[in-house]
Amino acid sequence: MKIKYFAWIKDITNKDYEEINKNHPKNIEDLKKVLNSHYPDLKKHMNKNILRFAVNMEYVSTNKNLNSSDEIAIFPPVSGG
Amino acid sequence: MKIKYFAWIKDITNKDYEEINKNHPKNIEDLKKVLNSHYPDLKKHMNKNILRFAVNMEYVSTNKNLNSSDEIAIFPPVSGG
Amino acid sequence: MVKIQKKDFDIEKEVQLIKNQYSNIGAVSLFIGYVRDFNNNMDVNLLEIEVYENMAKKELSKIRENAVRKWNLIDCLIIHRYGKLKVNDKIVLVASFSEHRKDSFNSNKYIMDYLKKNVPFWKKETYSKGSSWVENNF
Amino acid sequence: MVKIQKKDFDIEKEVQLIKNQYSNIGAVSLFIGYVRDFNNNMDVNLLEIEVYENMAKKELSKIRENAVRKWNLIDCLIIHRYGKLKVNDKIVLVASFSEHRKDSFNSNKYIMDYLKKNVPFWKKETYSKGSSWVENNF
Repeated sequence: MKIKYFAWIKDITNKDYEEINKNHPKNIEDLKKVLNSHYPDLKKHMNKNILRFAVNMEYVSTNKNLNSSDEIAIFPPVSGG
Repeated sequence: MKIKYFAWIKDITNKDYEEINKNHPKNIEDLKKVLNSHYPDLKKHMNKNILRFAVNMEYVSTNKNLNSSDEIAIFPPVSGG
Repeated sequence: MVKIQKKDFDIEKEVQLIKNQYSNIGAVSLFIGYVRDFNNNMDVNLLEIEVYENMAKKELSKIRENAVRKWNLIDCLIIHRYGKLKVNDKIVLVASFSEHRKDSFNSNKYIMDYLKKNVPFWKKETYSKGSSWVENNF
Repeated sequence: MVKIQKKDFDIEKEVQLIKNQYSNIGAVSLFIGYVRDFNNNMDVNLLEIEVYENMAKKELSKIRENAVRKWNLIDCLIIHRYGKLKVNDKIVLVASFSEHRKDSFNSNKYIMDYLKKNVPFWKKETYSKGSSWVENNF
């Protein structure tokens, strides 16, 4: 499972992406817990519900189940255009 | 007084413009009568109320009084853009 | 600026001429009208545009100033061609320059709507057989 | 077509590339976004745009197809730049090609609104002192 970070999320995780290959989170809520525990500075943003999640480049807003081959992305509100 | 014709009005009057220097029409309604009498083919369009009048390059919709120095224009609905 | 001209124009150059003057422009909305090959189910070969030039300039300047004031535009450019045009030729450009996109969008639509109804230009289309003066549809 | 690129683009050339393919295009609406010198009351020196490229391409293609279907567009082009940009640089181009202007106008606005909310690009502004990630205002 590949997890990608963008914009100021990257400033918190200090990496663009990481791979979790064993005991990967089973769904989005699981993933949030794992991230909150690895990156305590992320927790306050996670709680404010402003972060966006994408699985295989599609937005997810429900607690979607995750597979080992998934590419997950976590990012702040977009600001293009 | 200068009277300008545009688009298919010109096809009816057979001229771009003309000058009326003596006994010029006193107002727009007068002018319409003069034109109807000079150009009988114009009458049916005049009666349908589709023509537009401008005096000194400003649209007029009321029976404005006319002066000898005025530039009057008569034209069909515009179709630019 | 308002330009009534026979010759073609380059969109990039016209926009840059104005954009270069203001670093606070964040949004530019453009409309470009072209001569289409078909109109009223007729195969168009040639389009002739007639203009009452002094009045067109006056009307376009008025609507430009109204739009600039109403949407607080940084600048606004209107170009309208006249004379003989071919299929695919540009006819008109309206460019609205503002800080944010909402103002450029809304002013652009407003100007085109007004232009189509009130600015004294007339189109005459020539087909394989005959020709006719165009009536604008809204 | 959807293009995500570092390099600048020429508006005239991009429009002509598509316009040349279709003689039934009568109306082209364009939106171009630029880097402004001031934002959030701060003097911007540099703008860095980050992109999640594959997802951005997917999202832009999706919105492009929706717009083409919804307004029966003849074609539609979206270009978005990323990387380091300076004040006055172009950021984004949306071009809607249709027979009549109503469709090009409405689709253009729709695409920009969606893009600003959903397509994964992020802006980071550098000022004379420090820098910050931008939040879009609507």
